[in-house]
Amino acid sequence: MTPNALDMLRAMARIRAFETALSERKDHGFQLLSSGEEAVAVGLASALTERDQLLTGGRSIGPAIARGVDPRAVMAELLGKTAGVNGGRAGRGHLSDPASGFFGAHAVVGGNISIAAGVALAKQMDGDGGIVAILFGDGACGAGALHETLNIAAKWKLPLLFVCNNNQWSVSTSREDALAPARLSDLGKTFGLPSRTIDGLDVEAVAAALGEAAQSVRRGEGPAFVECISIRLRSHSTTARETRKRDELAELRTRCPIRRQIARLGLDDDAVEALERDAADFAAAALAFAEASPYPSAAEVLTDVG
Amino acid sequence: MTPNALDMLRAMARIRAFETALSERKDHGFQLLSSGEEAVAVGLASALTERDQLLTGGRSIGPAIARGVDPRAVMAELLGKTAGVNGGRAGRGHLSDPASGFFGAHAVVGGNISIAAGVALAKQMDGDGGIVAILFGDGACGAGALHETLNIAAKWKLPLLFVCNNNQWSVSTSREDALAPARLSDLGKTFGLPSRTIDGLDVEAVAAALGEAAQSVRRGEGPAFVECISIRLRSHSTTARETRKRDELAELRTRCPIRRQIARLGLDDDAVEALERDAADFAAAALAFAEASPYPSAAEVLTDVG
Amino acid sequence: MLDSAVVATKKMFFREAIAKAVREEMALNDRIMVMGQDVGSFGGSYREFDGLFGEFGAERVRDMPVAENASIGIGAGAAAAGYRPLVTITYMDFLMLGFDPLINYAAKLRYKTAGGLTAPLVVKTTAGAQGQGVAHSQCIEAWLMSVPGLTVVAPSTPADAYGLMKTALRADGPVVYIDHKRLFPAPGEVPVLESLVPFGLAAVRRAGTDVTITAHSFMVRMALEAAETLESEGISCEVIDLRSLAPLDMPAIAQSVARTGALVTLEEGQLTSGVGAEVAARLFETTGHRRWARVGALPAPVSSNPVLEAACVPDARRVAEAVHKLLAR
Amino acid sequence: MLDSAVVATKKMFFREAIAKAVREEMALNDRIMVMGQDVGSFGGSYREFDGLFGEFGAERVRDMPVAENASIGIGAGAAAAGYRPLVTITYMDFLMLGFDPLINYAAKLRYKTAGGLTAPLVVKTTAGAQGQGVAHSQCIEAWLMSVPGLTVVAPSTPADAYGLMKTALRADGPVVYIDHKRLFPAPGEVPVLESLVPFGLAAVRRAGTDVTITAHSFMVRMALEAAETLESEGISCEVIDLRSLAPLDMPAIAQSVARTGALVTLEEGQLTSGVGAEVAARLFETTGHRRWARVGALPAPVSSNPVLEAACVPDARRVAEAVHKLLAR
Ligand SMILES: Cc1ncc(C[n+]2csc(CCOP(=O)(O)OP(=O)(O)O)c2C)c(N)n1
Ligand SMILES: Cc1ncc(C[n+]2csc(CCOP(=O)(O)OP(=O)(O)O)c2C)c(N)n1
Ligand SMILES: [Mg+2]
Ligand SMILES: [Mg+2]
Repeated sequence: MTPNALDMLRAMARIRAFETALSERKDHGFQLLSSGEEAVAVGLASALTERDQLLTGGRSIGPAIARGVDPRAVMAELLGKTAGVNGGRAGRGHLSDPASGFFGAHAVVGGNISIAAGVALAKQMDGDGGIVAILFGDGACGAGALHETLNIAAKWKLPLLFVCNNNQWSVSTSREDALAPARLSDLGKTFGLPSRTIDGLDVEAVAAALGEAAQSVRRGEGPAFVECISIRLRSHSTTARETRKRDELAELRTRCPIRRQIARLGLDDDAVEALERDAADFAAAALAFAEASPYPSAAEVLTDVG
Repeated sequence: MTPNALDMLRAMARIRAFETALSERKDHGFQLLSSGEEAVAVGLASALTERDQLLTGGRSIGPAIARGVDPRAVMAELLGKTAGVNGGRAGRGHLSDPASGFFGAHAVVGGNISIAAGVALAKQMDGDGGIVAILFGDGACGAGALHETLNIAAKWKLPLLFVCNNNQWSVSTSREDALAPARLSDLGKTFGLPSRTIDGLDVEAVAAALGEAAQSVRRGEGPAFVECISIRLRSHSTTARETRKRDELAELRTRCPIRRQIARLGLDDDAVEALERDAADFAAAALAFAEASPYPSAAEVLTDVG
Repeated sequence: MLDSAVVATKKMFFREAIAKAVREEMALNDRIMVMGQDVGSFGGSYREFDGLFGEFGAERVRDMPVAENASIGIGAGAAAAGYRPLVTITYMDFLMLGFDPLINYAAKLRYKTAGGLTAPLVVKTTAGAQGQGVAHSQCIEAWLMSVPGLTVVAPSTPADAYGLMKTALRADGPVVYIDHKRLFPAPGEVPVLESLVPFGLAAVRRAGTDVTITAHSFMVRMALEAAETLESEGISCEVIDLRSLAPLDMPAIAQSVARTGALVTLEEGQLTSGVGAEVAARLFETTGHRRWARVGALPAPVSSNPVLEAACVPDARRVAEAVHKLLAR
Repeated sequence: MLDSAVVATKKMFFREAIAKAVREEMALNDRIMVMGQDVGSFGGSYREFDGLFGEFGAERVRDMPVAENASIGIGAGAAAAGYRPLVTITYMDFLMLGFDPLINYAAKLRYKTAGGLTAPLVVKTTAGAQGQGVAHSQCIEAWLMSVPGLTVVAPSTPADAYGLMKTALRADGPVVYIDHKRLFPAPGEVPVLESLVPFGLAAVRRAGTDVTITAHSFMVRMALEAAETLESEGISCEVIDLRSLAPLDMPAIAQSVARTGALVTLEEGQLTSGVGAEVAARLFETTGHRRWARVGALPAPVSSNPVLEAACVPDARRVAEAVHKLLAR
């Protein structure tokens, strides 16, 4: 058992419970949840230090929490409350907390990749040893922004870790139907980046591979690219139609990264119960905090525009 | 001597003479010439049939002429005259003549690549056996449009031949400074395309390689990618500052594809003189035709808008 | 005009009206194809292409990767080469990613080829705010209106969604067809038999005598709501649904304002250099000045926050207020 | 205001004024960097960065590949993370390729983070027609004006090119700085000592009593030329150089029109939902209606053809005609 294997499991369980609690409320419109993808978020977070920054696409709740953003402030943000990490105005797909090393989500698919490269450029010029990680989906790999950014990041040797969370779907479109490369990590290889494709359901493997990649980036060897193959256990969003068959989903659930880590660690029923209780408490505390916070006032609409 | 080796030489010489004649006039503002790149245009044209279409970036005079567009109408177009292939309104960087298999130039760098894929989609649906070639520069390889189009073209197995004329410069920026991939043809390889990098100064090699690539595209095997490494003997445009040193340019001139083909074919002085006379006549006829044509009238400004 | 003709109709949702138009046109013209994200077996984000994939197959109804630039470029190229692609861009905000092929290529193609080539491309996209946040809520149709060579339409009823889509799929040059997130759940009567809504024709949605309100897309409903309220206060509003933004039906607006003597322009997007500014400018150029007020979003991004979103975009109350103020002048 | 202050000046070209501003600011603030195509040893397409590469090195003056989207995105990210990038986009037409990071990210950043993050990014680009054809000649500044969170400036003199660039490089949020192909060869007096031109302040370029002409960028010269001609006919024009399009200096315009009683708005871009429509709309909202005419491009793409280009974009003759017509009303 690696030192933080249990911590990583706990972190995954907390994300799952948090998102489940959130999904049971309807007052947020809809949310992009990450069941099945927790190992990527948690493994990635374990590879980052205080000096680093993480940016993500719209599916950002798990990564933000894994990175250490106050879960209460995340919940409040997602429910549009003033105690939210951005006062309730960023909401789904846009939350950010640079002080916690979470530079932000951005819900335009592919849109945060070049932004992350800019943050990495700042890090490089600061010379403080920090790196930047950008987490994006398989869907984003079709976007030209990735290509443009890979090229410049490679030429400038930016301290940027490209992490593709390949959950194999962009809404209803499969990775196979959408993307021609044999492996998505080939996209990094073309530009000379150290590039790997790994099992994104194995949190320890993710932590190890991303830890290694982050090290090479941190050593100043330029960007690296890691594709984590994961699964999406729920539909694209809490209001989107599920397009996969029941039996396909049932099969997917057998590969749940949390169940897998529980099995690997050989937790007994008591330990699992404790894990679930901790996670439920975590979610409940966040929800209670968020509920206690008010909505912003309409008068705020013109503040902080430009 | 391959059957059309002399024809290809003549075609290259004609392009050179045409562009030289054009460059000596100042009433066109400026032009993007292709000295040093004639072998790519002529070799590519030799790989295309009547049913095919060619699209290019802004450096389009040589390719248009090689493709068989009436040189007189090209000259008139470049001088803004009504006898131009587009009535004098497309001008530099935008000329087109689909009836001659030249679907058109488009001066936005990278901007014609997806358009070409659309034309290729039309060809595929027509099922008439025609293919489309898109000629773009090394500079265009930095643009996201290339990535997006490569991916879709690969997935849809479009009859599209990607031809990168890598003249090693984008204005003042060298290919090395701008682009990270070891070979630009690696960009095609990532998407599973048959991809090669060839000597773009050897017209016979270009014709052979592009002929082969065009065949595989024509057989329905999907797109192919060929990078032709060429040289640009003049500055970026007729009004752009030259940034390279005299001796560098002198060295480049020794690699001129026309001189090379003359040497390979062992032409004697008389044959060279005949070649040059033919080329000069070709250019002079085009210029005379263009000069005889009037400018459009200002009243035309609102015609054919939408 | 459609509204005054007597035609058999059937109640359907906006999305069904779109699908009906596309289905009919695809059956008539085998050069029409649909291309975009999740338009295939999924049937479109709002089910607006439901069933087409099954009926017409994967050749003519194509899922595309997230690649807005190339999607529009490929559509434009196929259009120039003789097909009639309908390219969908999920939200109008992402249309910016495809502006280069749309505006720098497709909209200029006929001009630069002196009529030799055209790009009969339809780009369908969805505008407006419905809790989706700063980068998924914008209304930038005023920008598109200003592009020579582009046609821009934005229906507010299922019947117009149907009739304008059919016209778009027969048009000569690029058309941007804008629907709205909040219109998809709206039912309405749609002609059963084939019927087209021509470009450049506005529709009077409500006759009135005191003030003319122009609007398009979802805001037509806000105008009608406001008109309802105002009627109870004795103010009679004429509501004009622009439907087509480029070309604009200036005669219809002029006729109405000639009668009412007052104009409120309403749009969900930004007022600055917006649709309303243009409607008023063109009107006054021919008729001389009339009383005018414009209503649009406040000058701020549209947050997904329900309070801030509601504060930012116009609603019936703000329209009614504007009418009150204008008539009090 | 700059024009009324007594300051030592030196004659220089527009491009030199830009370089001077950037040089001074880079020396003062080591977080400023220049990024764009051919800005390094080449010194910029119009030599507007001449010498900076030598002085500040490849770290702070960076050549970029042809990748407008990522160039603006990287600039925006670096800005959000504490730097002050000046990103150049050769022609405004290509700015569309970078609209997503500029408009969907940078312009919204302060709002969506409730003030937590800002993007002090300057995007410099070149507008206007000079024989470059349909995809290299557009003026789309009106679109940018309408984006909440964006500042937009467009100088017409070397002194303002200098003063506005300095202000831009000290601003809090994203600024689009627009120069013009035809202005680069223009010399003008530029303050020798450091001096800033604030945003939101127009400049009266010529005092007059009969009509106010507003313009920006190269069109200010057309306005001044027209004013010259008209003076010989006894018509006195006041010419206002807007300089800053967002924010607009409405008080300056209002004061002028209050005196002259007539307004001609002039722009090189399309009239539809343009700068002039907005200037007039805002003015009349506060002052009530005044006589107004607008002059801009004809509704067509701008061909590189010399005859068609000249026919499409406004010149002094068309401005003078518009003034005549307006005053004859
Ligand atoms: C530029 C752009 N196009 C389309 C969308 C709509 N959209 C939102 S999420 C999504 C799926 C993206 O797939 P992927 O990148 O794999 O992320 P995942 O949803 O699987 O986490 C799409 C297409 C968007 N937000 N931005
Ligand atoms: C999108 C875009 N960005 C910038 C330019 C300006 N520009 C015109 S030609 C050119 C060089 C492109 O280099 P390359 O693709 O190698 O073609 P070459 O000029 O070498 O033929 C550039 C940057 C443009 N036309 N379009
Ligand atoms: Mg995915
Ligand atoms: Mg080149």
